Formats: sequence, structure tokens, C-alpha cells
Amino acid sequence: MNNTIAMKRFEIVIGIEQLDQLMELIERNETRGYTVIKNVGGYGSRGVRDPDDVLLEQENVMVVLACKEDQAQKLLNELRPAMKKFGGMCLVSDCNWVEGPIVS
Amino acid sequence: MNNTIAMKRFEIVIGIEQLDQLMELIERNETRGYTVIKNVGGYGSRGVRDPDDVLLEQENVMVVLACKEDQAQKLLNELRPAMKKFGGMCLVSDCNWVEGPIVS
Amino acid sequence: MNNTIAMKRFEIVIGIEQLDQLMELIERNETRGYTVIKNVGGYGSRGVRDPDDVLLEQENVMVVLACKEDQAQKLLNELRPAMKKFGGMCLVSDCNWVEGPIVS
Amino acid sequence: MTTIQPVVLFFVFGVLAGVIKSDLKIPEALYKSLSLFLLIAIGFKGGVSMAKYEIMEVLPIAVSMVVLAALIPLTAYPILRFLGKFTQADAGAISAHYGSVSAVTFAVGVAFLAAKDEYSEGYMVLIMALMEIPALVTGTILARAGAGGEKTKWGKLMHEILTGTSLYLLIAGVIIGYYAGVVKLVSPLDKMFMDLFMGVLAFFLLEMGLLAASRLKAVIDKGIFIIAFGILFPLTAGVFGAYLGWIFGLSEGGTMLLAVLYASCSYIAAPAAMRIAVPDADPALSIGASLGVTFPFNIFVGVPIYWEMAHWFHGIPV
Amino acid sequence: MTTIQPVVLFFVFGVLAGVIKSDLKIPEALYKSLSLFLLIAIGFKGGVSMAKYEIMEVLPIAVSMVVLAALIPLTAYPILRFLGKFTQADAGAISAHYGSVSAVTFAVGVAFLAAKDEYSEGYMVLIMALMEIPALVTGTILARAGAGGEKTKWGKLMHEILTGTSLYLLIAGVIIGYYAGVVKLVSPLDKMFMDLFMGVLAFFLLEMGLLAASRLKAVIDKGIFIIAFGILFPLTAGVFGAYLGWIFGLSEGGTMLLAVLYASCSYIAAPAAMRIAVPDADPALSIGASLGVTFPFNIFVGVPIYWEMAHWFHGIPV
Amino acid sequence: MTTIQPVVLFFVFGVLAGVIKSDLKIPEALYKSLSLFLLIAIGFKGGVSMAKYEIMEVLPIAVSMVVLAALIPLTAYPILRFLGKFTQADAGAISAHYGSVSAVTFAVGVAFLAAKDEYSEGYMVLIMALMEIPALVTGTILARAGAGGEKTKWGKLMHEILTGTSLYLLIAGVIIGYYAGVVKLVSPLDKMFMDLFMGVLAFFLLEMGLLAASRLKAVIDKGIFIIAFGILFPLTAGVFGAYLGWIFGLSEGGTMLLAVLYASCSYIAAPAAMRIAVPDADPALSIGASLGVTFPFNIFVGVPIYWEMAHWFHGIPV
Ligand SMILES: Nc1ncnc2c1ncn2[C@@H]1O[C@H](COP(=O)(O)O)[C@@H](O)[C@H]1O
Ligand SMILES: Nc1ncnc2c1ncn2[C@@H]1O[C@H](COP(=O)(O)O)[C@@H](O)[C@H]1O
Ligand SMILES: Nc1ncnc2c1ncn2[C@@H]1O[C@H](COP(=O)(O)O)[C@@H](O)[C@H]1O
Ligand code: NA
Ligand code: NA
Ligand code: NA
Repeated sequence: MNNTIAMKRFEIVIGIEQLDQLMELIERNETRGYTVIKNVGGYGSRGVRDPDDVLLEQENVMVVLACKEDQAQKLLNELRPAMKKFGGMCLVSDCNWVEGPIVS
Repeated sequence: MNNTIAMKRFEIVIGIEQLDQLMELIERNETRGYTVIKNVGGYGSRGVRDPDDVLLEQENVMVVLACKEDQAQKLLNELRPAMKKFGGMCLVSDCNWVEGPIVS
Repeated sequence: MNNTIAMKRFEIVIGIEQLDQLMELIERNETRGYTVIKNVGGYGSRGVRDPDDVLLEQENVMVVLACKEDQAQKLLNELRPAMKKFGGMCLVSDCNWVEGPIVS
Repeated sequence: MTTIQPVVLFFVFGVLAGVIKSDLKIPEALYKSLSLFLLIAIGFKGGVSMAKYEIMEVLPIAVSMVVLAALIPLTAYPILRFLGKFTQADAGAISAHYGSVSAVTFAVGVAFLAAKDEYSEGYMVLIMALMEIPALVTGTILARAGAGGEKTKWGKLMHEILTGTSLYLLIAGVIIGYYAGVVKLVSPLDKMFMDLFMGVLAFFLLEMGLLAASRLKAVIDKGIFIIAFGILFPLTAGVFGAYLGWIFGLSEGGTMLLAVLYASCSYIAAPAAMRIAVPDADPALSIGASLGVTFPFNIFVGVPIYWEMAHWFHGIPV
Repeated sequence: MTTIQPVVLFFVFGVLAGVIKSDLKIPEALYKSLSLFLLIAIGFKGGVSMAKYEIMEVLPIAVSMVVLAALIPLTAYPILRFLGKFTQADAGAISAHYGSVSAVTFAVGVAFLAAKDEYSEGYMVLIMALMEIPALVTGTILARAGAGGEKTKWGKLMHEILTGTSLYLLIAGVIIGYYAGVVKLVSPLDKMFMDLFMGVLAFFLLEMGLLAASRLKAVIDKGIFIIAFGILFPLTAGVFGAYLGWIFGLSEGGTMLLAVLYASCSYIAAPAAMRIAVPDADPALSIGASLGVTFPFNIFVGVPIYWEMAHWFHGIPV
Repeated sequence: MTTIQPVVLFFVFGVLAGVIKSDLKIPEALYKSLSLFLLIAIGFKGGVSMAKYEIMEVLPIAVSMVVLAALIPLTAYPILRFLGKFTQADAGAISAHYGSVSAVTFAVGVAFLAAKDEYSEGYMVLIMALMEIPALVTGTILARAGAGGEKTKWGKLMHEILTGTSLYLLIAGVIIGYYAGVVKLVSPLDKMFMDLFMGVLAFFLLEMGLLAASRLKAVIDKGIFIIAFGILFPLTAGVFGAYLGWIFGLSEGGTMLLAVLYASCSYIAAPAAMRIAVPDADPALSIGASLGVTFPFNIFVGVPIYWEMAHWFHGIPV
């Protein structure tokens, strides 16, 4: 597409109890932004996790993060060992960042 | 990207009243995981659906699911007729699953 | 994948105070659908935005929108200047729309 | 002249906030909590006062009135279908809404009687709870009879009607209140369910006002017919209710409450049931008429009129 | 025979709603708000009545009873591990739940005494608050001792126990109530924390019923052992509690409340602590037993029995 | 010496919970519901007692005090800009916060008077509601005058100020309370809005404590100036308010409440308005000062001092 920058899109889902650690890792890598969706449920190796269950309190969070390719590889290197510990899922895919025109 | 596995990413948005049926379909296909975001709104062939409208109660859910290519085709075959009944949207795209190192 | 239509997927994150303007822009382009996730947080050029902070009230929304390629370019042309004003993020990527069989 | 009750001013301020686009918002969890409270409290109150009757004495009257309530959608349907030119689905769904009842309108009626220190029969609550059933079933039959398309999900519909939050909590409240009345242990629960009733109603009416304001456009779009129907139909149903109340020998207060029940229409239980039974009906239409026209008409103008009706019938020498 | 209190019927209707799959739902924010209310109100009430004692007089008794409560998980563990064939983690975690207490069961006990106009010592609340500590610590040790895997996060666990919402709000309530009692400014706060107590409990029990219904499957899957344990163990612990209460010279009401504390088990604070301390235990198991079996047993059958126990011990000539 | 009121201890336990990182959390819906309650209740209470005055007698005094309140941001601005070295935007925004008022601080003042059985004028509530307007407008002018960048959205700002939840609900409460007072139908509503006031305030203060604790870092980062300003400025504004109250012939209680209004500062309405009017100001700064320093200072130390001020002025022989 015209006027867009090729980037990598990370989509991470982990338990909310690990969000602080993930945030720290992301901040350490000086990314320019990320988006956090809380109150997420799902199913994985630890079974069903339902944020609406008031007694079990098993909430997931989804973090979406777009960054340039070079930074992506760096981030990936740090994320790999961390994901092993966190469980959950981390997907990487290609995307294009839509930037406003230089002269606004 | 290095150290990642090529996979397919499904992104499904349907009315919450159909979530049970979708979950059943997904479980029948023995996928290794999925993620559910509730309280989602949107617009489609049935018009606007706003989860904040306390009287109309039209809530959507988004389900994100990553799986290997072979399983993806199987799932797709089941999803196609179901989506016809559900309405909503089902997108498939390529992604890479970030796996932790074999030796942790 | 078989039986799918190649489409573009837009993923937009902006402050909720700009959602009305974005909706207007999208409706003006006569897209056939979109999905809205509210209560989203994140970090960007304006710093941290946390929807759980009851005093600051800085909520983001995520809008996901799938459309055909030709419409995508038209939408993109309108989105570019708007995103400059909104801030936030707008990603475009390739995806396949899963359609039900013609004869149901 | 009757004084307007302070509590209904909350509805006015809710509407006004919507009209001037105030950022006032009632959290969804509060709205839902308040409506649980009102249902339980209305049931509880009724149950406590029912403890003073013999159940077997009450049942035949209650059942008759509930069954007769099926006449309301049967009357509304042809008006909507042939005068109003609504589709079969919409005419049926709106009929179901008007045959059904509004617990909050009932509560405003109860508050009206309380301010006048007027007696009413406790089992009116039971009638309210049960009236949903024939109304929703009749409405659904009208909406679907002879229509093609998907088959009506009768099983799912009956489950929704019989286990839906409104009916369930009203009945639960009645039973618990009845039991508390019988074993004479009402007192620590009434601090919540009776003393706070008016305050909770105030908050709820504020939200109803906000909701009504957000429905105004849908009503205006549909024009004069829906407004006329939303006012004249409940008046007629009210006369019918008042007449029945008088015939069956209810007190003046009870007669008025029966008129209120017949005249009021649903905007919570009926939409939920119609979503399942008549999915091709447009909910904006029925909720718009019910909440945007009839509800405000009833709480401001209707309730005092139904009182006058009850009074008038009871003045007829027998 | 003792009359069943009306308030516990709310639990029955909660369970029933779950069983018949009613769409009744308590908003999560309401559930959490009510539980904050109950904790503060229980603490406040206890604190106000503690203002009448010398603190120093109370402390040794309270501390003894808390320490002795560590015997509960120590007794439960071998039964679960060797008779019940649970894993070490599960046996330890369930033990911790049964050593710990349920504030709502306690509240039902207090309401039972109130209906009988029976006195009880205000500082029972303090005992309740403190009983969590030895129970959760002992349970964790049992679950982890000698087990491999990740190291126990003692720091994190102690932080969770000591600053967890339950303990924190109970203690805060006790202190504020005590202070209000001493400076004689109880009155504007008691309109909330005392007058509304029963009504809030009613709503909370409704939700507990819904939650219990959703756990029934987990309990039934595990079969007869968990049901037997969930009934017999609290009865035994109750006897122990009643005995101690009598030995330490508590009033009949206080003796009964101590039996309730020993017999009741946690489904909020303990799960939160076990998630951190024994992550490999299955929470569905411990919550299922606690909420699906023991909680309903206690509020319907247990509480009157613990009262009889207290009565019986106090009848022994010394 | 004045006794500290039990209700403010809830604030202390809120702060403490934040500091020791307890997992205590007040659901957002509860926080928002409580703040709706407090606004309506404060307005209602004031309206009920205003029903005893001639409106026309009250208005000139009220308007004068509201207009004079514009002096507060005009005084605060140069101090912040030139002594505190804040940017124009921040200095203007903080001025607007301090010119504006805190309904909860006012409520603590009212509770203080209630505990002492002291009379105060009911229309103080009206003054509180109206004081937002000149404060926010003046603050915005100060923040934007001569500054480049985007044009001030005056239309949007005035809409936000005039229809914002705080002002709207206070005024709605006043009108409904006034009407209820006039038609003498206060009684079923006061069970909610008057009896529960203190209990609701308790919960709200608990949350305020949690919020204040989460702002402490921002305050400490900014250092000694913001702390000094947050204490000394309200004291000065308080003297000014007490002086005006005395000059205008208010009762001692009314004089004290006017001092409280002048001294208190906003952390809900002002942030909302400044987000629109001065988006380049840092909200962490103004909320940090307002909630992290001035609010706790006022409820613990300020309120008794403002009472002494009122007392002192009223002791001056005229
Ligand atoms: N294949 C997958 N697709 C989508 N989401 C997943 C997948 N695997 C795991 N997740 C999400 O990650 C969460 C934690 O996974 P786990 O640690 O494996 O239990 C799950 O509850 C899901 O929300
Ligand atoms: N083209 C689209 N892009 C994104 N979301 C869509 C699209 N079409 C439908 N949806 C979502 O699917 C929901 C149900 O769609 P429908 O059944 O067509 O009304 C909508 O409310 C949207 O949230
Ligand atoms: N690179 C990024 N990746 C993901 N989300 C982003 C990114 N940049 C911005 N955002 C989102 O957009 C919101 C607004 O961004 P901004 O206007 O730059 O503060 C942020 O709070 C994030 O939720
Ligand atoms: Na009706
Ligand atoms: Na126990
Ligand atoms: Na001020």
C-alpha cells in the first residue's frame, strides 16, 4: 500500500499476573508504543481461563505492539525466553503502519 | 523471523448468543488454544450492535485462534458453513508463533 | 486458503474522544462492517493511557475493519490525514475473509 | 388536583440530561443492580402483605385477571397491523410489550398510594409477575402465525419467559416475603427492601430518563401514530383494568393498581423474550413506544387518571 | 426446632436459578461491592462492641484460639491425603481452605443469634480476621513440604495473607468501629453498616447460590468422598470450637460463633492465597468442596447444630 | 481539641492500603455510583433546607460569593507561574482546580457540623454548585491568554462546565429537594439520601485514600513547592472565605462551610474541564496537588481550623 511503513505486529496473550513483567521487558526495549486489552478469557495449556469467574480470578490480557523490523528482532530475542516462562501466546506478523502526510 | 513457527491466525467476530455453538465447534476440532474478548461492539449486516445499550443487549465477541496450517484447513471447512449461520466475520491470515528455546 | 476472499484488515487504536469522528469517516466510506473494542489502554506519544484510572479517564478504543482491496485504498486516503490529527495507530495487513458456501 | 411526587422528577432530570447532552452516565452495573433490587423489593413487599391472606382465597381472582390480560395484545394487534401498517412481526412484538407490564410504573403507582395512605391488596404483585406469561405467548402467536421463515423456538421462549430475571425475582421475592411474614422475621430485611425503596426508585428513574431520551429519535421518526397509540392504548387498557378490578371487588387502591398493570408496558422482559421469539421485529420500535411514550405518560399523567378511574367505578352504586 | 431464617432462602433461590438456567446474573461489580460492605460491616460491628472491653483482657484469649486453629488443617490434611487420595498439593490447599473461615457463614451465625436475642462477644470478629494466618501458613507448609518444583514464594504469600482484602478490611472495620465506639460517634455510620447488614447479606447469598450451583458439577465429579468430608469435617471442627469456647469461658453465643468459625471454610481469601502459594493445586476442587458442600451445609444445618453444641457444653455442670 | 471523626479514618485506611500494596480495590462502577449518590444527596439535603427560605432573599448573597470566588484562581496563578515556575498551561489549570470545589471536602465539613449539632445555611450547596463556573472560566483564560497553539474550545468548555455531571446533579438535587420540601414529601427519599449519607461517604473516602496513595509519587517528584502550596494556599483561601461569610452575615456554621468551599479544590469536575480547555496541561500535576496534598490536609487539619476561623470572626464585636 502507498504511504505506509512495513512493520512487525506482535500479539501477546498472557495471564494478567504477568503483565508487570511483560511491561518491564517492553519498556526496556524502548518501543514507541503498545496497546493493552484487559478482561480477556481463553483456553490454553493451563485450561480454560474465564475473567467473569469471580472466584477463580483467571484473567488474561492481550498486548498488541507494532514496531520496525530491526527492533522487532531485538524484542523477539528477549520475548522468546520470557514467553517460555509466561505461557500463553505470542504471534508475529507483517503489517503496514499508516502515517499521516509529512506536511499536515 | 528466526525461531518461530508459521501458523494461521483466525479472527472471528459473532454475537455472544452464538458463542456456545462456536466454542463447541472449536473444541470438536481439538485446537490447542483460543482467546476470547467479550463486550465488543460493531456494525455489520444486522446494523449497529452496541454492548453498552442496556435495553437492546446486543453484544459481540471476538475470538482469536492460532493453529498449524493443516489443522487450519480442517477448521476452515467446519467454520465456513457455521459462519453462514452465525453472520459476523471470520478472517484468516498468516502469522508466526514465537516459541521459547528448547532448552530453557 | 480455499473459499476465502483476499481482503485488507485495518486495526486502528485512538482515544475514545475521537471515536465519533472516526465512525463518521468510516460511515462516509460505506464500509460493510467494523468491530469496536472499548476500554483499551496503551502507551504512545502521549504517554501511558490507562482506562482503569478513574480520575484521568484516558480510554482508548480499538477498531478492526476488513474490506476489499479497492475500498481499502480509498479508505486509506481518508484515514491518513485523519490519523495525523488523532494520533494513535493504524495498521493495515492482508487477510482472507471466510465466506459461507453459496448454497447453504 | 394531585401533587406530582418528588421521585418522578428524577425521570425529568434524566431526560433533560439526555437532551442537553450532559456527560451524566449511570454505570451499567448500577442500573442492573438497581433493577434486581426493585424486583426483589416489590416481590418481598407484596409477599409480606400476602402473608395476611389465605392463599387459596386469592388464587382464583389472580388467575382470572392474568388470563383476561391476554385480551390486551389481542386488541392491540389489529390496531397496529391495520391502522398503523406495521409488519406482522412488529405488530405482534409491540402487542406483547403492551400486554406485558412495567414493574417501575407499578412501583410509581404504589408510591402514589403510599403518599395518599391508601390500602391495596398485596397480591397485586403476584398478578404482575404472572401477567407476562399470557402477554408474551399471545404476542408471539400473533407475530408468527402463518408467517414463513424459521420455526418459532417455543421451547426456548417458554424457558426465557419462565426463568427470565423479572418473573423469577418477583416470585422469589414474593415467596421469601410471604415466609418472612408468616414466621414474623420481616424486620431486619425491611430496612433494605422497604426503607430504601423510594431512594432506589429515584436512581432508577434517573436512568430511565436517560434511556428514554436516547429513544426519542426513534419515536419521532415513526411519527404521530406511535405517539397517539402510546397514549390512547394504555388509557383504554386502564379503563378495562379498572373495570375488572371493580367487578372482582378489589379495594380502590387495588383497582387502581390493576389499571396500572393493564396500562403499563414492558421494556425489559418483553424485549428479551421477543429477541428470541420474534427476531425479525425491530426492537427500536417497541422499546421506543414503550419507554419513549407510554412510560413517561403513565408515571406523570396516567397514574393520577387511573386513580380517578378507580374512584369513579367505586362510586357506582351497586 | 429452630425456624430457618428468611435471609438464607436467598441462597436457595440463587441455587435454583443456576439449576434451571435462569438468565439471572449478579453484576461482578455488585458482588465485589457487597463483599467489601460485608467485611467492613462485620469488622465495624465487632469493633463497636469491643469498645466495651479492655483490649488487654481480650488479647490472650483471642490469640490462643487463633493459634489452636492451626490444628484444623493439620487434622484435615492426613484425611484428605490418605483417605481421599488427593495429591499433596490438593490436600494441603483444601486443608488451608478448611482451616480458614467464611465471613458470610459467620454473618449467618450472627443473624441467627440476633433473631434469638442472644449475646456474643464482639471480639469474635478479631479472631475471625486472625484465623486466616495460621490456617493458610500451615496449609501451605503441608502442600509444599518436601515437594520439588518451584520454591514456595513465602514473601509473596505472607504479603498476600497480611494485606489481602479480607483480613485488611476486617481489621480496618474493627479499628474504626472501636474508635467510633470509644468517641461515641457510632450513630451516623450504623445506619449503613448495621441497618443494611441483613439486606446486603440477602443479595450476597443470592449470588453465593448462583456460584454454588456453578460448582456442583465439579463436586459431583469427585464423588461421595468430597461430600462426606465437606459435611463431617466441619461438624468435627465445630465440636472442637464449641469445646474451646466453653473451656475459655465464652458466652453461649460466643461459643457457638467459635464453633462456626472452626467449622466454616473459605472460598475467597484462601483461593487467592493458594493461587500464589500452591499454584499446582486445582482450585475447582477446593472451592467446589468449600462452596458447593460445606457452605450450604453450614448455613442450613450447621448453624443450628453449633448452637445446640454450645448449649450442650454450657449445660455441663462445672 | 476536636475529635477526629470516625468517617475520615476510612481515608487513612485507603492510603495505607495503597502504601502497603494491598490488593484492595474499589470497583469502578461502585466509585462512580457513590459519587452520583453524594452529589444528589448533597444537593437534595441543601434543597430541602432551602425550602425554608425565600429564594429571592438568598440569591444576591449566593451570587456575590460565587463571583468573588473568581479571585481565588487569580491569586493562585501568579504564585504558581512565577514562584513555582510552572508553565502557563499548568499554572492556569492548577488555579482552576483550586478555585473550584470538592464536594467530598464539603461533605466532611457538613458531617463535622452535624457532630457538633451546629446550624448552617442550606443554600451553601447552591454556592458550591455555582462556584465551578467562574473558577474554571478564569483558570482557562489564565492558561490560554496570549498562548499560541490550538484555539480554546470555549463552546465545548462551557458545555462541559454547565452540563457536567457534578454541577448538573447538584442542581438537580437542589431542585428536587426544594420541591420535596415545599410539598412536604421529603420523608420516603430521606431514608436513602440523608440516612445513608455518612456510610456512603465512608466508602468514598476509602477509595479517595487509594487514589491519593497512587498520586503520592507524582507529588513527591515535584517536591517541596507543591506540598507547601497545597497546604498554605487553602489556608489563605479559607481565611478569605471565613471573612466573607462573616461580612455577609452567615451563621458560624455557614461561615465555616464557605471557608471550606474557598479552601477546597476539585479533582473530578476540574480535571474533566481542563482536559477539554487546556489539553497541554499535565493532569498528574493538578490532581496530585489537589488529591495528594490539599484534600487530606483539609479533611484532617483544615476543617477544624476553618471552624476556629469562623468562630474567631464571629467573636469580633461589631
Ligand atoms: N493457540 C492459541 N490461540 C489463541 N490464544 C491462545 C492460544 N494458546 C494460548 N492462548 C491464550 O493464552 C492464554 C494462556 O495460555 P496457557 O498459558 O497456554 O494456558 C490462554 O488462556 C489463551 O487466551
Ligand atoms: N467487514 C467487517 N469488518 C469488521 N467487523 C465486521 C465486519 N463485518 C461484520 N463485522 C462484525 O461482526 C458483527 C456481526 O456482523 P453481522 O452479523 O453482519 O451484523 C458486527 O457487529 C461487527 O462487529
Ligand atoms: N506502536 C504502537 N503499537 C501499538 N499500539 C500503539 C502504538 N503506538 C500507539 N499505540 C496506541 O495508540 C494509543 C494512542 O497513541 P498516541 O496518540 O501516540 O499516544 C496508545 O495509547 C496505544 O494504545
Ligand atoms: Na400492560
Ligand atoms: Na474453619
Ligand atoms: Na476552592
